[in-house]
Amino acid sequence: MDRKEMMETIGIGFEEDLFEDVPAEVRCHLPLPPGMSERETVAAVESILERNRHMGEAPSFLGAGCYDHYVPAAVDHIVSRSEFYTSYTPYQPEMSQGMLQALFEYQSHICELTAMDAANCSLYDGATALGEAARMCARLNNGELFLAPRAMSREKLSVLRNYLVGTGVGIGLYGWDEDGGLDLDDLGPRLEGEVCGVYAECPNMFGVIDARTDLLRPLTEAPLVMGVNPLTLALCKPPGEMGADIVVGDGQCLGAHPNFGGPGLGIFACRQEHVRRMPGRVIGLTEDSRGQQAFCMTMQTREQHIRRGRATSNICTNVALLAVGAAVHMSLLGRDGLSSLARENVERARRLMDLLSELDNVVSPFFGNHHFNEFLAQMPVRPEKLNRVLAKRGFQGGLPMGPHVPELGDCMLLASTEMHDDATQDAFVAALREVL
Amino acid sequence: MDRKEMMETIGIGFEEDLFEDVPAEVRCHLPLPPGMSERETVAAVESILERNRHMGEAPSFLGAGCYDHYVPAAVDHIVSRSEFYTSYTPYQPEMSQGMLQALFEYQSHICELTAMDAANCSLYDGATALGEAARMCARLNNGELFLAPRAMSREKLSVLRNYLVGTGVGIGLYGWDEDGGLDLDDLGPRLEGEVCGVYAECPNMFGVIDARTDLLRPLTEAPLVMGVNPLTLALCKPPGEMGADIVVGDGQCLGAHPNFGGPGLGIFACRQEHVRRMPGRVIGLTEDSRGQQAFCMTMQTREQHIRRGRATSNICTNVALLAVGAAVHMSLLGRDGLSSLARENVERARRLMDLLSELDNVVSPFFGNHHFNEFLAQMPVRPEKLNRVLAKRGFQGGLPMGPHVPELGDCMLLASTEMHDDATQDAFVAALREVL
Amino acid sequence: MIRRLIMDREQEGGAPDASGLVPPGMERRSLHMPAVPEPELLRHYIALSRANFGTDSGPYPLGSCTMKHNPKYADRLAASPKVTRMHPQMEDDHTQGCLELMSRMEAALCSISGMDAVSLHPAAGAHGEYASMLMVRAYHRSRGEDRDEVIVPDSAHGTNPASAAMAGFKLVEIPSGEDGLVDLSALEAALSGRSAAFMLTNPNTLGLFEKDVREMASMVHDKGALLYYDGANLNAVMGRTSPGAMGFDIVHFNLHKTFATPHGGGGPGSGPVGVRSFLEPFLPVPRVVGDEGCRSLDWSRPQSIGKVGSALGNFPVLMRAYAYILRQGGDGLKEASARAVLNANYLKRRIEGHYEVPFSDPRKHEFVASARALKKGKGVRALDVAKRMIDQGVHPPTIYFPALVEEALMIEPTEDESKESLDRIADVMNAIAEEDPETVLAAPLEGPVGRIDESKAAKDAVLSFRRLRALRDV
Amino acid sequence: MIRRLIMDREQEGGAPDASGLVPPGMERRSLHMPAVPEPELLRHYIALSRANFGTDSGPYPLGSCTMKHNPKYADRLAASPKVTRMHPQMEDDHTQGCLELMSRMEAALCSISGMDAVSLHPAAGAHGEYASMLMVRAYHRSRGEDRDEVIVPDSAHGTNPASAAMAGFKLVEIPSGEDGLVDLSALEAALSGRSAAFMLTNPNTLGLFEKDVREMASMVHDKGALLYYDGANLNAVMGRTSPGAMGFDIVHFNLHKTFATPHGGGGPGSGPVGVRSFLEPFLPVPRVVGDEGCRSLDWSRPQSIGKVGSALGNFPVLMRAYAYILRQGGDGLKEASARAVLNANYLKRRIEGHYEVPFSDPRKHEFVASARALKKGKGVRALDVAKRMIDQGVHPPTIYFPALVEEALMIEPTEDESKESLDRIADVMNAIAEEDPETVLAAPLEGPVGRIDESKAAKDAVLSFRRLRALRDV
Ligand SMILES: Cc1ncc(COP(=O)(O)O)c(C=O)c1O
Ligand SMILES: Cc1ncc(COP(=O)(O)O)c(C=O)c1O
Repeated sequence: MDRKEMMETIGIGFEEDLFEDVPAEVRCHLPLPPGMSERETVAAVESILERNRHMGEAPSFLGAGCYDHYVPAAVDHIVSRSEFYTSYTPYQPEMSQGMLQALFEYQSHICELTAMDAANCSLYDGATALGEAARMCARLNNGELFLAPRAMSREKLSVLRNYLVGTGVGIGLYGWDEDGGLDLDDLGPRLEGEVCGVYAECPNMFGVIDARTDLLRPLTEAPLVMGVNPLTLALCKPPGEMGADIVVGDGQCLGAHPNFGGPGLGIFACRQEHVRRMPGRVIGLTEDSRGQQAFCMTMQTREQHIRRGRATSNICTNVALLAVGAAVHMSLLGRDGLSSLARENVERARRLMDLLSELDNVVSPFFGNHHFNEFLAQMPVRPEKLNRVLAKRGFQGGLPMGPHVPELGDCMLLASTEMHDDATQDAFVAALREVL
Repeated sequence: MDRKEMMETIGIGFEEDLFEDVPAEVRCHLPLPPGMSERETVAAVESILERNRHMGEAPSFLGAGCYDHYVPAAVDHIVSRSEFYTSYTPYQPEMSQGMLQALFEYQSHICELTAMDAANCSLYDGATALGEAARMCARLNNGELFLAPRAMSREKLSVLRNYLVGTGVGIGLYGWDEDGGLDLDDLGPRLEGEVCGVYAECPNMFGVIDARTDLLRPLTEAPLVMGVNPLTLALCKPPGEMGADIVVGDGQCLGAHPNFGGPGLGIFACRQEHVRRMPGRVIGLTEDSRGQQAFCMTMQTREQHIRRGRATSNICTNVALLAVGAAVHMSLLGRDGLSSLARENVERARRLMDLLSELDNVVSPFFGNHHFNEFLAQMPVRPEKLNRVLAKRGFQGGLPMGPHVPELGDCMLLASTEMHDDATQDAFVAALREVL
Repeated sequence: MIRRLIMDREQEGGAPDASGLVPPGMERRSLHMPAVPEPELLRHYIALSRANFGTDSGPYPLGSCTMKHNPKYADRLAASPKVTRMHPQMEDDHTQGCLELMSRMEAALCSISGMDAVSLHPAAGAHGEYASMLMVRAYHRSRGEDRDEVIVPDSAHGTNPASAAMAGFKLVEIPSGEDGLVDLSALEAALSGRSAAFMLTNPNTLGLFEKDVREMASMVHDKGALLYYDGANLNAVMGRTSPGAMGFDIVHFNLHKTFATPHGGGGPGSGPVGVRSFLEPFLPVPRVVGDEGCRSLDWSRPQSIGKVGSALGNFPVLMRAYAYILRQGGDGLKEASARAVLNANYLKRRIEGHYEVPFSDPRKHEFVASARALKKGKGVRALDVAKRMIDQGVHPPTIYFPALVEEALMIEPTEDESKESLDRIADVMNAIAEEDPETVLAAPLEGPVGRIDESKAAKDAVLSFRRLRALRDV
Repeated sequence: MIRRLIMDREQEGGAPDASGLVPPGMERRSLHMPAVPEPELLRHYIALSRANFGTDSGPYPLGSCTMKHNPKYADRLAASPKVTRMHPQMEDDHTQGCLELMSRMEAALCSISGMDAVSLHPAAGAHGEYASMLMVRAYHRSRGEDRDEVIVPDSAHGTNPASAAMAGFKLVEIPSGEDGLVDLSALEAALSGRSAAFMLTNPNTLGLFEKDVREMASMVHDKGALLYYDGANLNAVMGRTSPGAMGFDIVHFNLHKTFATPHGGGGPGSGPVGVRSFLEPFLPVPRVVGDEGCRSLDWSRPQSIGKVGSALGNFPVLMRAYAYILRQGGDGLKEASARAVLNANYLKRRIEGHYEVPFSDPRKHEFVASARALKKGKGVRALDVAKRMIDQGVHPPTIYFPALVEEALMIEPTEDESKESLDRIADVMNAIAEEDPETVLAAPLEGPVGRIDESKAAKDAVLSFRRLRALRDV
């Protein structure tokens, strides 16, 4: 009925007339089955998902950048508010003060955690945040090489390489020491070269809280990029106090579910002097015509929709909703909640390493150092094989290091969080004892 | 900190001072364990619930007033809106227009479905709605007996008895005919007596869409109460066109989950002339001081908070949120969606009765009549025993009739809805074939 | 109205096609029920939700109603198919989770109340009262006594007399004393061999603790009657005293008050009842029996009153309340009560310069202020104060209840309000007391609707679109 | 601001206790992060949500952004632990559900786009563009060619040139013809042996279908370059044509546009890429391989560009989009496109009495109007029109893009708006065109905030409370 009236208004007789500009030679059909009811759709998707075994069904000791933490129900409640999740990027600030303030709060929380002045309101994930940081170093500084730890996941290293493709900057990898911290003897001489930027992680890929990151600043004038786990920062000296120029990390651990790895929450913070070279969207404080404090997206001239080919990044859609979730999470926990959660994670990992160290043929932890919630353990069998055996017993073991750091191919990166109780850890170690 | 300031303002030194009026002889301790974190709480409750086997895990053929229908996600979304579910009864209409309008829409939908003029905004469930209807008959009419079908669940009959306790009215039960419809030969003579009200159901307890309810009105001048399944009304002549004075039923099938039986949604509708004798809260249309149409609770002088001991009912808290859900459900489906859902239910039940009729020793359906989504089948073994065997095979059989209508103790009331696909029905019948 | 009514839309012609599906002649011929596509539907109901105020929106100090925060972990639990897709008549094999939870919940409520047995069946407080009155009746009858009177104080909540009357009892109302408490001599005078029960709320609806409760218990018991506890105000005293310790025989709980379950804009709630062991045989059937892992439902209770509703209780509400009890623990519940009382006394102190608050300190979880002076002085009634509060985004208190305080404003902030929030409530109320009366009388001034004409609604009695259409057509 | 910042609260003294947990000297000494109790927290963030506008709030015809309704069944599915509690590095035994869904989703996107292979990895459209540019580079290198130019029309979305530049390409921008379409001679002139790819959006950002697309494809391919499809506008043509049928080699999809997944106030989105078979070796690793029931992840693709993000894609977004595709089916997707186009053309017709709408009919899913005449006539710019629309509860269109239309208002109503809603948008826009300029220039007048000073924000660059505090302390 409506449709007919609309066609009359437009002045067409058939809907097809609206497609007269699509030439015959490009016409084609859509070879998909007919639609389903809502009920059938839900049943069909559920029957596929049914084949998964999730971490509640098969306890998992995987971490490596994606962690199984408890997500407070309040966080899910807020990010499920229709007004938030059905909105677009807040191009019209007068209609989007809620999202803008929530994102400003996120930026503020990230700045407090990292002790930096400025943060953007998210990038895709921790790996692309590192990529963007490296690209920003290339904007801030000359130099041929971006120095990064060799102890990096193949995923992160590959992303870093891909993000540097257009800059002409290469990657130099430095090693680790016998305690799993960064190897200053290896790094030192490299710093003599034409360095574009230096990247160091704490905790690093081995889960080590690396005190040596605090020694870096005096060693170089190149921009210093620090990679963090934001939860660790509730206990640890922040990068801002260690002289970092840029801080990156993944904030999935702040109130987002693992979700098969994506979306992550790319954290990106920097010093005030660098803000105009930052990638990504930023929310700034300002005023409205009535003199009230208000928020809007700002410094958009850095961005692709204004600066196009000369933008600081191509990013447009980011992961704002996860940033809102992180803001809620941090506001709910606060300093004390966050630090006791962090403590619990350290203690969980410690307990697991202690249990494993009792197994004759396992070296746990492989590195004698402070760990956050994960650590390497050396196994008497190939970790890949071990994981297959454990899967049959209803467990998901840790990450085999081989594909990432081949010389540690007999090691597994095991993570434990507050989601593991003693019984779960004990059962896992018992299963390991049986199969090793 | 705040606490200290507050105590100073009050002028007390210790929190305990606020309890000085609680005499020592009534003091006691609370013998409960200490609290838990949110995460622990969720895990603890989940580990209890884990022991359930729900209808998705063990397909169920139970109905009898509580049905497994698909709940559109939009319904859950709306009733999860914080503004709705964290509010109280809308005592302050200016602050609660949203809830009031939603409830008015619910009342309107119910009136359309039943073809009645007025509905209240919910009672606890279908059984108490019947109880209240019987009590209302006692207000509208003299007479010693409230006539009701003997084919009623023990639950409903017991509630009815309990709700008539204070009125002095007794219950007269009439029988059913060989086709499962109401027995006019039995009912007719009873109508000669001092009848306070008459109750008839369509569909009745046997799932029969009973054409004979349409013959009742000319037979009596006593108030006529009709019990309905609101979903059936999308196909069936409404009580308002059959001369009903009061309509009751349970609206759980309109967008509420089974939830182990409660909350139900007590539907209560009546003719305009009776509105001031109704139980429960009602929302009325009115105007605000600016002349805009608006809503408020109305005719509160019938209610306990004003009329106290002489109120039409003691009900205070009802099930408003389910009424909102039902309004959303009916608005989403509309006439065509609701009637095709109803059709699907008729067809599901038909298919199941046909499949069962192929089993040698099963009489299915037991009554040759039109059924909605449930029907009786006569079994060669005691239904109670059969259900135990079926449970071991991962099925939940139908409702054994014995406890409700002893002479049908070899029958089972089996329900099927759109949630059963062919494969589920087939598997159930195959399991039956094996065990019978 | 906020948005045009859904019913007020056009619908394409046609009737449901029922042929062959229902007996001939029983086909539905027409049904006015327009379908709304999901995008529009969502906008409509979300807009309605936005025109509604809940505890998640702001302060909601509605006395007697205990509008606590509804914690969100409970929503997560309630969404599980292990809750939603359970049928009450399933085989015990399938329902061990539900039965276990109910059994533990009964035990927890026994601990909290000091009672010996609990039934979770009643769907709300008033429903619990009614179940209890049926038990009172059955109990006396079982002893061959036909007691037909129930005594209630004039400060009782309306459901108390309504429930007793519904169960066929004659009401004997006793006036409160000067101090707002039960007048023992009035009680004495009311008690007789016809007395079936005395219904008491403690702390009472004025927020005052009935300190003579043990004495009243003796008086009532001496006369062979039962003492009934309206548990709506239990939030005041957890961990300090209990109905059991006070000498009550029957108690109802309001899980949607004391135990933080949502009130849903009117319900569903849950109103379990607890009794001393001598009354256990009368509790509704079926009862959850058996040990962990092999629980079942027992119907064979010959003295039981039977059923008060079709279900075994509002399970998701029970589950939410149980989760809340676990989360708080004994200490947490005690602390919740302490903080609720602190908040009420603080707020009382903050407003008593501007409003009379009759009766003496301390209060428990709520208090009743009076706008009597305002009314006398400037013609501003409790109702007007309430409407003006709406403009400030604070939900008004309960008004005109209990009736023994003139122009009553019954205020219950609960333990969840921060000092900042309490100060805001106080500032708002105090400012209104000082405001010019014209403004207050015209309130609400902000917001989408002005003051609503409740008497027109009652006069017109338009309760459905169907009725509205009929009137339009005239 | 809508509510005081959380950070702007006091916090009790003290530092996190990190002793023994981190290496000596690495302990955190202070952290300003006030904890907010859940009741207050909820009120705070719910109040913020209420100060935000989404498609569930009202019409959101934001051109290029395709603000479709986000169906709620997808939320239900996404809440399952079978989604939320999956780790990307689990053994295949545990992840068959995820892998199966991804495999089916790849197949569905192949069907829709007419491409031979799809990677679901990219996290958004721009990310898909970047992955594609890396593949373009890798492809040419694999053939020993070092092509360094990418051609984009001036009407292209900003991410196109940005992505190409980020991948190290030189940009060659070609102006649009008089008719708003690619000028074939300009393209011819731009193409050379250095051309790596031509990036095209079809329908383009003016909502016009590039009818010469097949000819462009030949021209591009003749020069050995690749033709890239920006799929942001795919919602216009599903079931009528496909990038494959049009001759494209690479395409990115925006699942958060065409496939109804929520945009989340900025993201997460999802930007899968599809390619013809000769480009498949270059797709990101790992690839989902194997048959139903024994799917796994394959990393051994020597020519692959590697990874563009750490994940295998934004799984919940993929899952939502897959559910949407199932629900709609082929016919439903075609109908969605048809209705989107009908809606755009209707709305265009309804406003063109008040706004110029350059270029010829028909439009596809969106169109670009101009406020040029208004600006000349009364000094009312596109920006002012937008701000005044806010007062009427309609989200403004995209403004000042594409740049080749002066004072551009880029309008995309999507298929979800009813005629009633389109009429409302039109009425609002038309009324603004007739309104007195002072009112329009002063807008927004209603609502909690007035017009916001964006240049002050840029000047001050206060991006955190920390910075604000530092400035306050000065
Ligand atoms: C003191 C008191 N008793 C009883 C009730 C009745 O409880 P319900 O509303 O759950 O039926 C209430 C409810 O407001 C109450 O405040
Ligand atoms: C035409 C066009 N291309 C590309 C993009 C970039 O997509 P995304 O925001 O998903 O990165 C957009 C987004 O607005 C767009 O409209």
